[in-house]
Amino acid sequence: MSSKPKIGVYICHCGINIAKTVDVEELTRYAVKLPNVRVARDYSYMCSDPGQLMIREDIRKNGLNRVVVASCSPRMHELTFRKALVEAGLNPYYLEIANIREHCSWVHKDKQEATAKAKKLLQAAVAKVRFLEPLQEKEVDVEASALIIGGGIAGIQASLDIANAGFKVYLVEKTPSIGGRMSQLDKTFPTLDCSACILTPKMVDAASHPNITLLTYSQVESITGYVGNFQVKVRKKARYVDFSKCTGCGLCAEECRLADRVKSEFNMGIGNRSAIYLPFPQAVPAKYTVDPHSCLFLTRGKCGKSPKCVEACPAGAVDFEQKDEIVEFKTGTVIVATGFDVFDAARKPEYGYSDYDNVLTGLEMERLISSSGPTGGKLVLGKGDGEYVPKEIAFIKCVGSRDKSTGNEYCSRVCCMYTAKLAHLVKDKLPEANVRIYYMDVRAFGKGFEEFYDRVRREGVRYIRGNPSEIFKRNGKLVIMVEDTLTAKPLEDEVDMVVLAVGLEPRRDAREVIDLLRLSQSSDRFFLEAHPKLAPVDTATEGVYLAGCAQGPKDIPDTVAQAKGAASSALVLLSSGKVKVQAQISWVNEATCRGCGYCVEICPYTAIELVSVNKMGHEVNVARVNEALCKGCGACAAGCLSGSVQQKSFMDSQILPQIAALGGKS
Amino acid sequence: MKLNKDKLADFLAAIPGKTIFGPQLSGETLKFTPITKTGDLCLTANNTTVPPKSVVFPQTETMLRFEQGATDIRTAEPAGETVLFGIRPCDARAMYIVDNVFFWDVDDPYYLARRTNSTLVGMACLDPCVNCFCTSMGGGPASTEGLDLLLTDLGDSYLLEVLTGKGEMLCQGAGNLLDEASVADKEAAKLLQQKAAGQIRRKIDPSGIPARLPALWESPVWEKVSASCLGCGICTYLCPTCHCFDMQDETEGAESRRYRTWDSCMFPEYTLHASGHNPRPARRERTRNRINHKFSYFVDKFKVIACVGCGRCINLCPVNIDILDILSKVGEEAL
Amino acid sequence: MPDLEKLRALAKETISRDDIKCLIGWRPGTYGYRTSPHFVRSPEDADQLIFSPLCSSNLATYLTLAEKRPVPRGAQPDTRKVAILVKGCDSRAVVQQVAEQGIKREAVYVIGCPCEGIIDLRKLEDKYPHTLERVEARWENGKISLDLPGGRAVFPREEIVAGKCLTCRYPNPVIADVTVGEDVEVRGSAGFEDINWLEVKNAQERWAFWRDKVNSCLRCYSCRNVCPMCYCEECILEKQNPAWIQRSVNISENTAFQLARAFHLAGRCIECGECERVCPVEIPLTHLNRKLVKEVSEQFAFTPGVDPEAKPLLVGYRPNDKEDFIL
Amino acid sequence: MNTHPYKPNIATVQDTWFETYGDRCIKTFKVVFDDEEVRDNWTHLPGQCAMIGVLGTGESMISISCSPTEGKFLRFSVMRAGKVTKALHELEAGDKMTVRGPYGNNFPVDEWKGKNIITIGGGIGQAPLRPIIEYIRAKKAEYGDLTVVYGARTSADLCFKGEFSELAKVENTSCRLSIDVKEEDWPHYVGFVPALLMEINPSFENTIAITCGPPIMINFVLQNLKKLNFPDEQIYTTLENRMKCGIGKCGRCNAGNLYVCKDGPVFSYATLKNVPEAFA
Amino acid sequence: MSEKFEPNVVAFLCNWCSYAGADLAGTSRIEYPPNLHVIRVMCSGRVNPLFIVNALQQGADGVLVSGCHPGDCHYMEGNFLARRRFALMRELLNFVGVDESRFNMSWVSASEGAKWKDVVTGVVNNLREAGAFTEFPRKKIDW
Ligand SMILES: Cc1cc2nc3c(=O)[nH]c(=O)nc-3n(C[C@H](O)[C@H](O)[C@H](O)COP(=O)(O)OP(=O)(O)OC[C@H]3O[C@@H](n4cnc5c(N)ncnc54)[C@H](O)[C@@H]3O)c2cc1C
Ligand SMILES: Cc1cc2nc3c(=O)[nH]c(=O)nc-3n(C[C@H](O)[C@H](O)[C@H](O)COP(=O)(O)OP(=O)(O)OC[C@H]3O[C@@H](n4cnc5c(N)ncnc54)[C@H](O)[C@@H]3O)c2cc1C
Ligand code: SF4
Ligand code: SF4
Ligand code: SF4
Ligand code: SF4
Ligand code: SF4
Ligand code: SF4
Repeated sequence: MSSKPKIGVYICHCGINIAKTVDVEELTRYAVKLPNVRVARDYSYMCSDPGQLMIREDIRKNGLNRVVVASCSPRMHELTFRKALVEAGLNPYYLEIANIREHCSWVHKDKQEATAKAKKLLQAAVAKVRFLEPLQEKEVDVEASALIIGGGIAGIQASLDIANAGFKVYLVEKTPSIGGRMSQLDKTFPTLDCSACILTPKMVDAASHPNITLLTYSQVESITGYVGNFQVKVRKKARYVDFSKCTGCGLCAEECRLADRVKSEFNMGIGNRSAIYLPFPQAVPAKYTVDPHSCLFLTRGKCGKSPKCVEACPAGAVDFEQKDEIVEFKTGTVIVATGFDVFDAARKPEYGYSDYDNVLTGLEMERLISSSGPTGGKLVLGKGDGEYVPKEIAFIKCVGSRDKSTGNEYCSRVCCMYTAKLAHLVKDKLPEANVRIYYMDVRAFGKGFEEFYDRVRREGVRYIRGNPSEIFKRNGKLVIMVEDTLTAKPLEDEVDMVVLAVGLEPRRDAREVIDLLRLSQSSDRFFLEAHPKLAPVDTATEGVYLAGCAQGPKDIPDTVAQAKGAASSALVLLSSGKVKVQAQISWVNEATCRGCGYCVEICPYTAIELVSVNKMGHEVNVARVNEALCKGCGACAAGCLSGSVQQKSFMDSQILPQIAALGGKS
Repeated sequence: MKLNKDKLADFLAAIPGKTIFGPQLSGETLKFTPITKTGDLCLTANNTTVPPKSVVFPQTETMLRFEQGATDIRTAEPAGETVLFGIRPCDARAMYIVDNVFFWDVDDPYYLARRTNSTLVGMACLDPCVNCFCTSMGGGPASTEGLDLLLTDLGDSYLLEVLTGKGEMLCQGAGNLLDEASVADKEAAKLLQQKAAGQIRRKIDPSGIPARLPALWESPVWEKVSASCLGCGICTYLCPTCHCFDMQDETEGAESRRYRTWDSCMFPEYTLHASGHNPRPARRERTRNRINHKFSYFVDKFKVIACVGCGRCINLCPVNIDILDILSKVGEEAL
Repeated sequence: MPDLEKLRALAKETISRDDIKCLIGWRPGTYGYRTSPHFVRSPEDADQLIFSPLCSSNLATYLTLAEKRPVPRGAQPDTRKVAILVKGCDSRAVVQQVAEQGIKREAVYVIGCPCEGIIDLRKLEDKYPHTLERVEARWENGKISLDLPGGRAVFPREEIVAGKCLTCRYPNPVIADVTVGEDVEVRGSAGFEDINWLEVKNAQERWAFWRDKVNSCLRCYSCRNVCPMCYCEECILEKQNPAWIQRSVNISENTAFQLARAFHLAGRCIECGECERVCPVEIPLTHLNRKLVKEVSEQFAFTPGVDPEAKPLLVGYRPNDKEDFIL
Repeated sequence: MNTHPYKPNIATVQDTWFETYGDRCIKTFKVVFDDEEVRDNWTHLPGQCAMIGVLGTGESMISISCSPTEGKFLRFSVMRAGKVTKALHELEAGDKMTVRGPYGNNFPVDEWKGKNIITIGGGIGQAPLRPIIEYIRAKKAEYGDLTVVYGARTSADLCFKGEFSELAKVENTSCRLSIDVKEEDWPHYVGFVPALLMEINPSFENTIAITCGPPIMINFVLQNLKKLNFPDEQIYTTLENRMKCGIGKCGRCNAGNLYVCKDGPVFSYATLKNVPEAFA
Repeated sequence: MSEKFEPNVVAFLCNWCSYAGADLAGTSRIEYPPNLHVIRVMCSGRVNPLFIVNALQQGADGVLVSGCHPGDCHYMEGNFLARRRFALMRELLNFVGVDESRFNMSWVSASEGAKWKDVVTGVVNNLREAGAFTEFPRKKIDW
């Protein structure tokens, strides 16, 4: 039943954000004259309670049935105003927003020009709103479980929160153990708690939680479906160790022919491990894994007469017959917590990282200095006879951060503090060592950070403002070429050891996850949140959230906070048990559809299929949309030659008037 | 009277205040457009592709204008005075026939204005084209029905035959350019005209057709003759006697107009009901209507066949649907 | 050049089959050079069939043009096959229709007719106007001979065939259940000389070329109706609600109509040239199509109407499609 | 006064209401011409129609669904079907619409004086019948018995629902309603209109039958009227072909040699039976 | 012409990248010419190439379609589909003599507020050069 469009136009001043550059009164006078407009009002903050009330009252009193709000971006407040419509008993899809802030008042200076543009944008919105149709929001049930990708502190925390709320969690970790980068750290700034001491209990909690299914050494192969109803396929890589039998005794590793001959990833290559290994002592699950890339039996087909590990294992747990396993399950939401990689210091060859053994990265230093590390916490360099204790130690900050030449313009946020922390630890271990830190700026913005920085300086760590240009070896010493930018003096600093405070980068295999979930990347290549301020844990894909360094560099407290945020977002979905599916999806006018199937091919979500119908006695094919699968991109609508498939709220009949309004003179 | 061809430009120039349309190339098409240079005139070729009905009944014609939201409706300004120079007798006759519709009961004000404001200067058809059959339809290469003035090409001059007061007026204005025609000139013209009529090879006797058509309503002939029809608008748009139109509203900015535009009974949409029901669901019914309208319904109403034998629909139908072929099949069909 | 007797015999045999409801071919027209599509429904009808350089119609159009009359309650629709004669270009139309599900492959019985080029009637009429007597034509050793009222005339193929035939690379049907006659040599040029001259002009000159032509379009829709690929139940270009294109006939709507029609054939046009042939005001429509054929082939290495399994061009993409035009 | 045949008159919608609901709902408009002169000079008779429209959208031919005896206003009942009717449906009291007409012929009410009248309607087909019913009701003395037979698919699809109970109270008037399938609390006939007609079994003597409705219903009603021995001349119906101009120029409304806009819309079966296209 | 010609541009922006990018330009107060007016669609894949023709008819002097960078489409492949369609539409327009500057396409991501400004400025400047679209706008038609 079509009733006469009665449009209310609401023009927001946004304080002075809009009103300063757009003549809102003039715009209001203009709006009343537009066809079908019943009322037009302007107000300082349309999104505020009184603003919304104004709209609701008008709908009730003036019988409005269409609303145009001229305000900020629809990406900002579309939902707010839709809700206002609903509260006034109007279908929420009778709303159109004219973006006169982000697209107008904020980007233009001339008031006349901005007002003229605002008029056009408003006119187009009015032209479109007249043709909008009411849409029904359907609900689908939400599968009461969550998938968490990445078992770092972010993933662990999110898992625990969701599991504690009573929902099932699948925690998928790529490596043999959960723990992530945090497990590699020694102490943590600024409080200097031992990283393992605070992390391990959480890892154990996660592993033993009845609601958490831990899928370590696993990778998500595919995720299909939609919010509330994702179908997930996970590949559990073969560990060649029977989980149920392995007691974690480690005899196999001791016996392994490659014992201590394979570089340990966990120790950043500083220490070694066997081909069958536990990544680190506190690893969870505490089960051994055969590394298929180094294991003699797996790479060459034989290992002596028979694999030593098999012989050594008292439980008979080693099983070279094991195959990858595919686990499939349904889940309602997904949290991406895949963390970060550190900057590859070799990309700054001037620092000699690839050339000199005594140039280390911060993460390597964490391992070196850790009491559970390869040296048992002794700060020594060199091997065997060449072993020595460094005396002159320099840190260089911002390696691979705030650096256009590496493509990383951003600040990695943790390097300043972890450098200070490491410097402190050095001082702690080697009080007489001379420690200096080359820096561009020191950023100590967090709680307790500035105090910590102060303390480290008081401990005798020297901060020298300068960005070293080169490091080379001279007389067995490392020489740092640098200009002290405070005194403007060039320096040649001879040291025994250099630690590069490498920055944080997106995981190098981030593409896999992007393809799985169609995530976007921001310009720093970390995963893009739905809104930098207001939806920092959401993504553009409904039901998929971000936690931890996958979204951007951050320290542990921020990581944990965000993980809790992501968990709470997921919990909102899970505990409500229902989710609204897209209303602005496509539908097919079967009367004019010619059954060519173009739309079927076009749809990236396989949401359209051809079905046979009877048209006046003839069996013909027509397209039909699966409403739960359609995501409302509208690609089908643009590809259908006969205009038979249309995207609701973005129909040809709604866009053409918009074009007419914008094309014509206002 | 006689007009030397050299003086043609002067003759046209001597017509004051009227837009003179003549057959000229527009794109690749011959049609009646306002003359700017007499050199562009194409008076020797046969019928224009687009019939001169486009001057008195333009393909798209504004009827009313109004502002959006306002209720003040303005009717389109009346057309100015025109001369259609070099119109073929069949096309003039077609206008004469179509007048029946536009002046039936209520005058169509737009057509009326254009029609009364136009003077039709005919050009006798001395080299008829292969599909001309005007002589079968009551006309001929020099028929005068509808014309105000008839010209016959005598080689280096035109013989002028004044047929109406309007024609008279034209000649008066250009009096000094005209010579007196001799009897020999007139004889020569007669002969040329007769020769032309003799050259017309396509013929049919339509006399029985109007009477036969109603009984052939369900005849298989319609399926047969329409099987290859594409359902396009060529035969009707380019037919000088077809006069169907559609009316639409169009808005540009704040202004709107109501206009009419040629329509065709060969289009499905023409009769399609809003419910989806179509009383003429397929090309069989549409072709049947086209023939019936011209040869039966129109005759019922106005006592004249609405076809002048210009041959356009035969020449231009891309799939050789040939109205004479249809008519002869209608003639043959057992009742 | 197929033997007409064989062709007719084949047609008789075909139409006698239980699973064939109709055979579409060509017959001589009512006058001069014209030929007409011919719907063979009985063996006797087959006697009029011809295949000659005058058989311009692309009969594949009728596969999709066929109106589906309402089937009376209780009755069954006639789902038997339609047999159809196709030249090379016409066969591509069938392939493309099948590829985009306009028709089902099993619903047609394709009789292939290798073709050495079809006469452009406009060229012929310029040479011999006003011909009423029926004229026959045949291919002869790369030439075309005509029995004109004044005697026989022989033309080099290049002089008299349609433009589309000069660039035709598929003179032999690409799909056929049975073929009449021998395969012929491919002579069409693979280049785009026919449009290159226009492409090198500047924008103003190109618009000047099109303006008057497009302006004279009558919107009779013959070009669309004859096109075998235009088989929409309701053409978007005629829709009034919403109206993409107004019904008024003027340069704006006409240009939009032509652009839209051409665009709708991007990656679908099989170059049968029918649109241009039927246009009563002689708009060089194939230029538009050929431009797109060129782009489609150069940018996407795509040729429509050769592979019935191929996905239509514009339903897919390659990640490395050209994008040098994107800012 | 406006004598231009294409220039419509502006009229103001005074009142609107829905007769039926749903996708193809029917909305009734009561309108009055703005120009007093037009209002005073307007005359129409039952059966005639008018081109009503919305400026900027277009016009549609619509039956005038009131009798001139009802007052100086016009009524139209419009089913939402396409572009213009959708735009019309958006009109409310106070809005302007355009009206030109009246067009077409009318029921020969003068010839019918003294005769019994039976109207047989279906769905929106009741719209052209309503004026004749009202007309006869207003001039009851001049006519014989009036029988109104009206049916629709469901009770919700019946137009003018409120009016029949009043009508049934009028002397010499009877009213028979029907719906296709049974519904709770439906006191009237259940079944198809042609069958109801047979049940009523009217005598053809001195009786005019007028039928209007969907083509299929009309076909059966005609058959049944013939069974009841109604002579062709006593059967009337109206046609509703598509038209654009309303004045016999635009061409498309013809059914055979009849122009619905000028020769119709009211036809006697005696005329129509020779025009096969009328029943297409 | 004494007064400088100011083109009127209609732009179709996908919701997720380019519209967000334009929003970011706003949030970052990056100034650019006011001649361009945005129509928001969910995906550049929704933009029917005939919209371009229609916009030119309706009075636009130029058109811009902008979507996510290849591979970043929120709907996976909409921008790839759009790219193909517009590669062809652009050639077609060009072939009939519509100046190349009248149809533009860009990839602007949600984080490229600055690029958005560059795109708009570039398009508008080019159109200032090209002048008003006079080939087949409706408003040139004499009613
Ligand atoms: C040298 C250094 C010192 C630091 N010191 C401190 C400190 O003192 N205090 C502090 O607060 N912060 C410190 N940080 C920062 C801290 O490490 C991070 O904040 C924290 O580790 C982020 O945790 P996460 O869970 O987001 O990521 P991660 O720890 O990187 O965890 C991500 C997990 O996801 C897994 N994963 C990745 N991709 C996939 C996939 N596709 N499928 C399945 N699993 C996958 C990884 O294997 C990993 O286990 C330091 C960082 C560095 C580099
Ligand atoms: C000058 C200035 C510039 C800034 N610029 C930026 C910037 O560019 N980017 C950025 O991200 N941030 C910026 N900030 C910080 C930003 O304002 C805050 O981060 C943000 O407002 C915090 O939001 P909130 O919801 O935590 O707190 P608030 O906005 O303070 O509070 C949210 C709501 O909670 C209410 N509330 C507050 N305390 C309580 C309480 N105890 N009990 C009940 N209700 C309470 C408030 O009344 C308010 O309604 C800026 C702040 C200032 C002052
Ligand atoms: S693309 Fe359009 S016509 Fe083709 S099947 Fe899909 S909806 Fe139907
Ligand atoms: S011109 Fe020919 S094909 Fe076109 S509608 Fe007329 S008869 Fe049919
Ligand atoms: S009804 Fe058909 S044949 Fe008759 S005038 Fe109209 S278009 Fe021509
Ligand atoms: S056939 Fe020619 S005149 Fe007719 S619509 Fe096509 S281009 Fe226009
Ligand atoms: S566009 Fe023309 S050449 Fe191409 S397939 Fe259609 S009719 Fe044939
Ligand atoms: S032009 Fe386009 S919409 Fe029209 S019939 Fe052809 S393909 Fe279909």
